[in-house]
Amino acid sequence: MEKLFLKINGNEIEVEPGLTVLQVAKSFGIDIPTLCHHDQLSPIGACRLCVVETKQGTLQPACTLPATQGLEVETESPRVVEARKFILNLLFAERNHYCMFCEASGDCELQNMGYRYGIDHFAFSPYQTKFPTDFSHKYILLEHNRCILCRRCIRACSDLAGHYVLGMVNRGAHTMLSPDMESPLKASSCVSCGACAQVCPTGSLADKIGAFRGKADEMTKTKSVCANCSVGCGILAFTKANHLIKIWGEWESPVNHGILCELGRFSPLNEKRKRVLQPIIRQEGRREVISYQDAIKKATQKLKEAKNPGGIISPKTTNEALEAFNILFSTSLQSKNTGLMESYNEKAVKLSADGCLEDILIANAVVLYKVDPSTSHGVVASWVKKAVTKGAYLYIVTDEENSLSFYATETFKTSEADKLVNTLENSKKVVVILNPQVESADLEILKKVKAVFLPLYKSANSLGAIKKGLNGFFEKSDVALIVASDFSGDGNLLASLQDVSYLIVISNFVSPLTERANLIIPSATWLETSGTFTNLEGKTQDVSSIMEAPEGVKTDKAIIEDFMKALG
Amino acid sequence: MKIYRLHVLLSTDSRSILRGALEVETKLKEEIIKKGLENEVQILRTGGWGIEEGVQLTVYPGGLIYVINNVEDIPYLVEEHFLKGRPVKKLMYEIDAPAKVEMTAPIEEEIMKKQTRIILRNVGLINPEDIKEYIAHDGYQALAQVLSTMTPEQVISEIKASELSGRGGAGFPTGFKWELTAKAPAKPKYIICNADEGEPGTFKDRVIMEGDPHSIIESMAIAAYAVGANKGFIYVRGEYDLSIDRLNIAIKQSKEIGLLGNNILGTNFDFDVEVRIGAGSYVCGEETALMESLEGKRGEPRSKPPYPSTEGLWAKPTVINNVETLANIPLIILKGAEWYKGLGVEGSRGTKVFTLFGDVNAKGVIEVPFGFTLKELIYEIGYGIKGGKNLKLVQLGGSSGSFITPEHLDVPIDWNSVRKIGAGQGSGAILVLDETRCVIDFLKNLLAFFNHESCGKCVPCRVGLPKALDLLNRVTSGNVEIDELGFMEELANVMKNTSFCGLGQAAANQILESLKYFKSEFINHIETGYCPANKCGRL
Amino acid sequence: MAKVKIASTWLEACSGCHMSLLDMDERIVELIQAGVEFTSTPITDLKHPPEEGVDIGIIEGAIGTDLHEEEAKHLRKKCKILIAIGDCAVFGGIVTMRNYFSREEVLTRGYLETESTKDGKIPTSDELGKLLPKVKAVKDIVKVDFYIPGCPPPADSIYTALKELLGGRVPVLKGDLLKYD
Amino acid sequence: MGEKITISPVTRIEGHARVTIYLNDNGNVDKTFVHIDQFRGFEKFSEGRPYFEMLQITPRICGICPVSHHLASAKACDALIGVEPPKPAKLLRELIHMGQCVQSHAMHFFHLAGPDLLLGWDSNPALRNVVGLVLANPELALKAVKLRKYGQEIIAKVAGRRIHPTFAVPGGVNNQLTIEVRDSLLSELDTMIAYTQEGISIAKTWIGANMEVIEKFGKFPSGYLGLVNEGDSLELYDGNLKLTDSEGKVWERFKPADYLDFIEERVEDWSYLKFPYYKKLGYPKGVYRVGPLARANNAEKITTPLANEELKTYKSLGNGRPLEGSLVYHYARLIELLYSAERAGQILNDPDVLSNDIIAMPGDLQPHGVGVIEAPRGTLIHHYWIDEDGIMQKANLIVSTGHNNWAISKAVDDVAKNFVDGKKLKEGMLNMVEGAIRCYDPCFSCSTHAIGKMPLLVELKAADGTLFDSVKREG
Repeated sequence: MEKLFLKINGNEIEVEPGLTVLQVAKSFGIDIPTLCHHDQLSPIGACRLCVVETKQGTLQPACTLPATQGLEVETESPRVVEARKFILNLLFAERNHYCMFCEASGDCELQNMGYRYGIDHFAFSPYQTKFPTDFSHKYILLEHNRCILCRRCIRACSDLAGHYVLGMVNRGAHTMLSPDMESPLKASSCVSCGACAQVCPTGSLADKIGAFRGKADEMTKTKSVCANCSVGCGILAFTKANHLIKIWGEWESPVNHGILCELGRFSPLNEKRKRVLQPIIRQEGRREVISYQDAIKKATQKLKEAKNPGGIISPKTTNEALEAFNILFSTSLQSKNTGLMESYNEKAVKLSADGCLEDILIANAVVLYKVDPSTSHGVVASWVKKAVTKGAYLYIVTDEENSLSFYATETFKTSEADKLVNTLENSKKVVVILNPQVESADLEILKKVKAVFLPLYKSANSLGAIKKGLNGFFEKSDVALIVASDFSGDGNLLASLQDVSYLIVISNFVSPLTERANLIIPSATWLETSGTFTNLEGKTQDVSSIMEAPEGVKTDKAIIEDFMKALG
Repeated sequence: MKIYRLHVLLSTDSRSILRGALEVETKLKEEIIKKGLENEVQILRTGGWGIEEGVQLTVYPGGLIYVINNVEDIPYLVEEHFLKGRPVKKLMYEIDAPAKVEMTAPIEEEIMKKQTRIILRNVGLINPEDIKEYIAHDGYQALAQVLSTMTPEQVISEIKASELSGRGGAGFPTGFKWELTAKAPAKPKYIICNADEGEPGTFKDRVIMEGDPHSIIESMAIAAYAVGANKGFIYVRGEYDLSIDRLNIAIKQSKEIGLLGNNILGTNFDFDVEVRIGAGSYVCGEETALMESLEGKRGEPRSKPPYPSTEGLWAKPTVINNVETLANIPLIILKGAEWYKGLGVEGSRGTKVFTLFGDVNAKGVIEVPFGFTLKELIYEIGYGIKGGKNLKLVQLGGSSGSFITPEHLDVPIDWNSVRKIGAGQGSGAILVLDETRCVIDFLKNLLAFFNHESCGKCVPCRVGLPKALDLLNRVTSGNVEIDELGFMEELANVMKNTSFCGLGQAAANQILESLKYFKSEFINHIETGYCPANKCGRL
Repeated sequence: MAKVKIASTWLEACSGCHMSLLDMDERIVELIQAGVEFTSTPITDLKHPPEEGVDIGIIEGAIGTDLHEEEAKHLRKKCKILIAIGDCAVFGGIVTMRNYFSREEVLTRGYLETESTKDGKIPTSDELGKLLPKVKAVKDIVKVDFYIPGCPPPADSIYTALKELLGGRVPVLKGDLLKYD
Repeated sequence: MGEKITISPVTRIEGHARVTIYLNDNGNVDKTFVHIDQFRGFEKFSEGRPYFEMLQITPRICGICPVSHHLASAKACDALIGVEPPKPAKLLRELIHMGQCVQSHAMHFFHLAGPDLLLGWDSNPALRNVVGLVLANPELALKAVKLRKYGQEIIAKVAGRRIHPTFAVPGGVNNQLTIEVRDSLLSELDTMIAYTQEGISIAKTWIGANMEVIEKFGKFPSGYLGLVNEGDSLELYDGNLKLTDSEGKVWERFKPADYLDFIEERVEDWSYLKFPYYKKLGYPKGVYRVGPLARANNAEKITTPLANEELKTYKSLGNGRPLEGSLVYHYARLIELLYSAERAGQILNDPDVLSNDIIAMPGDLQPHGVGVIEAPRGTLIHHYWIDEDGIMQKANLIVSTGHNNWAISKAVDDVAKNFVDGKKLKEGMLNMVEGAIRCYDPCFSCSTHAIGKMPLLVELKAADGTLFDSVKREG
């Protein structure tokens, strides 16, 4: 391609074609201010703050102005600066910007622009009109008084996350951001993915839980991977004083490109379960706190004495902990009696060869096979919606209600699942998203479909565990060790432990499982752990410890290693 | 084809309807049947002449205009004129000119005497709901000629040679526009007729659509052939019920006889047209906003480039032409570019339809070749200022247009001459204001209109307009300092320089021009606390 | 250096800006040594600016009553440079939130409806300032020469502004000196 | 009808305040009014806001004790979300409250009221101010500045900034204390306590020398309201309310949340500030005072040793009865200043203060919540009602100065009658009237001083209110 030569602020520069002036400037380290623009979103040229002056003397928005041959622009000429100041004055005068009690103060892009351009007072009269405040949503505050109508949220909600909840109603000065055409946020089709709040430049869409907990630059930011399902979304966690304040989607992540779901973004902030903080032993019906060393000693002694030592591990722990667990049993305890807290159909696991989440976005047809990703794998649901919006067909096989039914081209009862084969006969690029716990009969049908298969494993490291040969509970055991992470232990698990006479549980939280345990050892949560997870696509990603574990609480891996040391 | 002895054009624009046009129609029909004239007198619904009184009836032949203020006058009118052939003087429209002009002469002689009707050639003459009448007036001849004897390239070069320019306001050469789309590689391509005539006071497109809908369809088909499109949309302003009805009737009739659809006139050219109804947003007259709206999105303008020629509707190459522009096409094809170039002046070929309104004696839609001066338009065709008052200001080109002060009355109205005085003719609206008008009151109304129509996308327009209105309200409530006029100018300049689309820029222009030509009037208001025109109430 | 006389007042405000002025701590002494004479201010003040006027007038607070209006106009007359200090003076600040309601609604809540009020009534004595229908910024009443926004402005901003003015320069508040919250 | 003397402005109490003194025909004081001349409507305009913003909105009521509003609001919001903050959070909140009390009390005694006491009521008004104090006792003045600064520094270092900090949040606070900050604050503490003790000895000397003035200067019986902790120990952050009568007998003990059962407010036409009283006795029988005097009268002991010793001295002055003189407020205030500094030390030395267990997870939203704290000037009550989403429906605020409104008027009336002679009007007399207000430290500027002559407007009014003549002395 032909190179373009242009001049920015008098400096001749050479660029590839196809870029905007804003992009070119940025790549040369020239900071052109923007408000409606966001790097992840398509430019719309609405706020006009990024205007630059051309050689011809016109003011053009840099975000939408293509860099063309011979273009000459000034990015901070006196005219540009005056226009920007005036536009800022208009923005400050439009709604009610009371920084002194705004959650976003300090992190607000509008405020920063005011500072940058030295706005020391507002050219217009004081505020007179109150705009609505929608406080109905569990996590997100929608404060119209602070909205600058930049539409970042709308673009994030629609273009990035595929939900199409937010839009504009009315026009001109009466334009209002509105969920589902004037519904309160709570009653709208909002799925609480929070992308809107992440891109909002002001305090208009703010996260309620993190409100007034501090400014972004006072917080520690850690990149990690979400552990709430097997998608493995990249996250950026904000912590302060070892408290989790907010979670953002990591824009750079190849898995989720910055999009999260309610589980990933908000549930960790709302953790109310009671932590296990000290090792506890139950003897003669009494519970006693014991030292960690004593707990290890007691546990290993029991395991050593066992006839048939068994182990079950959580699919939410790291590959490194799984590895250590396998060695503990195979080497130190010479036992093959190990299992996983989840069980999958091995055939379903094998069905998926090299499917990846990106395939959904380019699919012509998507099948949801006995699975509803909305509540469990939100980003997958997001991707499905995006695919459908782009024109893909969606087929759902289910006997229950599916939250994506609205988007479906056709819904089949499970008894008519075989109809899929004919329906998809002529489709190219088919993605089948399935529940990996399906029956073998289902797999017989699916085998006939030419498609990419994506089994939605439940947990962050389910696939990692399966790959290490762990799947399903063990058969029988007298002394069992359960590395539970935050699993509480469902009825099936508890039932399978009936024969266990001595149960050792390594757990994050107090649960029915710890109630059943003879010995409890506290463990660090995934937020306090470093290592790797293998997501449903088979990508192995780094997990970083976001917070410090409470004093004396160790990670699964460290505890298991202490077991091994004790066993020699 | 049925031949009527008398054609009665009944004004059924919204204002006429409010004044009882439908009652008049019912009564007329009743009386005509009573007198047994139903096979002799045809009643046609049309728009009005812009006369701000009564319900207007234009009777052909003769072109006499009656103004009906009372339904009770109908029996007498039918009896006297329709039956006995004696025009009823007391019901005739009188122009309130210094020398009272009685419209007793045929309309061609009085109102049409200086006009040249190319675009409006069929308006008022044919029954717009009957394709046969259009065909009888050489309709679809041009399409037939194009399809049978011309290549698309030839069509484009003919249009280019005619120097036809867009009548929507910008005056972009139509042939060039077509050529860009024809050359764009992407497919499919689209033709859009912009019939979202939202300019207050302007109704020339409506007159065309109501009076000659087939001319639009024929032109679109020609354009489609020229650029390689097979689908067209007419985006009509929602309030134009009658236009929509008549366009739909016309489309249906054209399809029935194979002038639309597949293999038109036996060739392998396929073309179909659909009418789409706008929701009454001024900004949707802007071509990219119109396309957003057609796509089912919020009607807000897009950034340009890319231009519609290469990335228009659904990001496909699109020709978008105004109603009036399109109406020229068949005659250019039939009579040739050279003939067409004989009309108008250098740089502005052909005729232009103007809507003349405001404080002028004869208001309405007029068509003249380019090059008439405003003086001629106002004082000769418009019979001068009402009540013999002096002219204060002409707003040329509609709400978004420019101010023309009396010293520029001799400037000919053509693209170049108008541009030289820093103005534009826009949609061809000519609003005449006499000396008793208050420019601030006028500006306030204009800005209120823009404020209502702003789409809300960009900051300068969305926020600037209400703030400018606030300032103006403070001027008229005597609560402003003179130095705030400088601030108003600053505000207008920012709006003009940074608004996303023409709406905000045009609104800012109105402020700047008001301040440029009439600053003393502002100062007068502020200093004396008194509106010289007594329009602003007690300050 | 010639003496620079300063008068300050507060109108509809919380006094936080004057507290921030005091938060200059020892630097107040420095300013006094540099030629500042505080006349009617909360730290060493007259009740009204001296008859002959002052060089710098400082107003904290918005215009909420007729008395505030009078006082702002009076100080404007008496000073050469008028500084609006703090968000309330600069743009109306938090107190303009009462503009969302009518004056009567606000008074009714305050004096008739509050849960602890018994047999309330709205005070109307002539001795009290009358609430304006809407709270205004100082610039809406009188010309303001310089603004120090913030709620309250940092002591450093006030110090810098005064020091620059003393040196005959027009202060430019940038970086950490310009704050809105 | 006699003359009217207007002292305007007395500068302001959360805005303007002015005093009008009506003289009878003999030139003696007939009656006085203190007009509190500002109303901003926080109770109304906070409606519709999310509850958690109240912690930032309400401090803007007062820039002198913003921390008190911030914390009262935080406590009300704790109640709204149905949680009790963890101990470290409470310690940190109390710590900044102690900083607030140190700075506010120090400023009041040394900068504002001090000149009256140290330089004399009718000393040269041109020097009867902090500058005069600097001239008279530069060493003391510098200590005063440092003491105030220390209080502000506690707030700034713990909560981020001096005025209107964002620190407390519903359920706790938003940051933990670092060892560095703790140590830096502790390093100066002993010096500050010493400065405070110096102030106390000055006050005591002054009291000893001015017993006669104290007796005539706004000394009257009233009830007393304030928070107390276990064993009726002095408490500024938490605890329960104790309301006693003029003899020190307990009228009521109640939980802050139940204040509406015990307190009512009355509106007088001539003031924007309401007049609270003990509900069961009605107005004016049930009037009471708050603030340092009330708290010292209500307290049986203080949990810090030096202040407790001082309280014993205080108690001995009244022979077991509550002290009533308005001027005694100054002494009580300094005892509290000492307590605040000592208490700050106790908190800083508590190992839990460094913990990061600083916020509790919210529970279910409650329909309403009350937060009560002892602001430097007295009991401060915030009461919020929210809807199911957490949007403010109503707010009721009774600010400290409000409780003392009646007492201020009474003190002014007393002082005017005892010290103002309409026939031989002297500036110093009017200064004493203002001094009566200053005892209650109702707000910053009420307690400030004028350099130069007191501006004075004497108006001669006819019975119908028309003005016959006026004499004006501009300062």
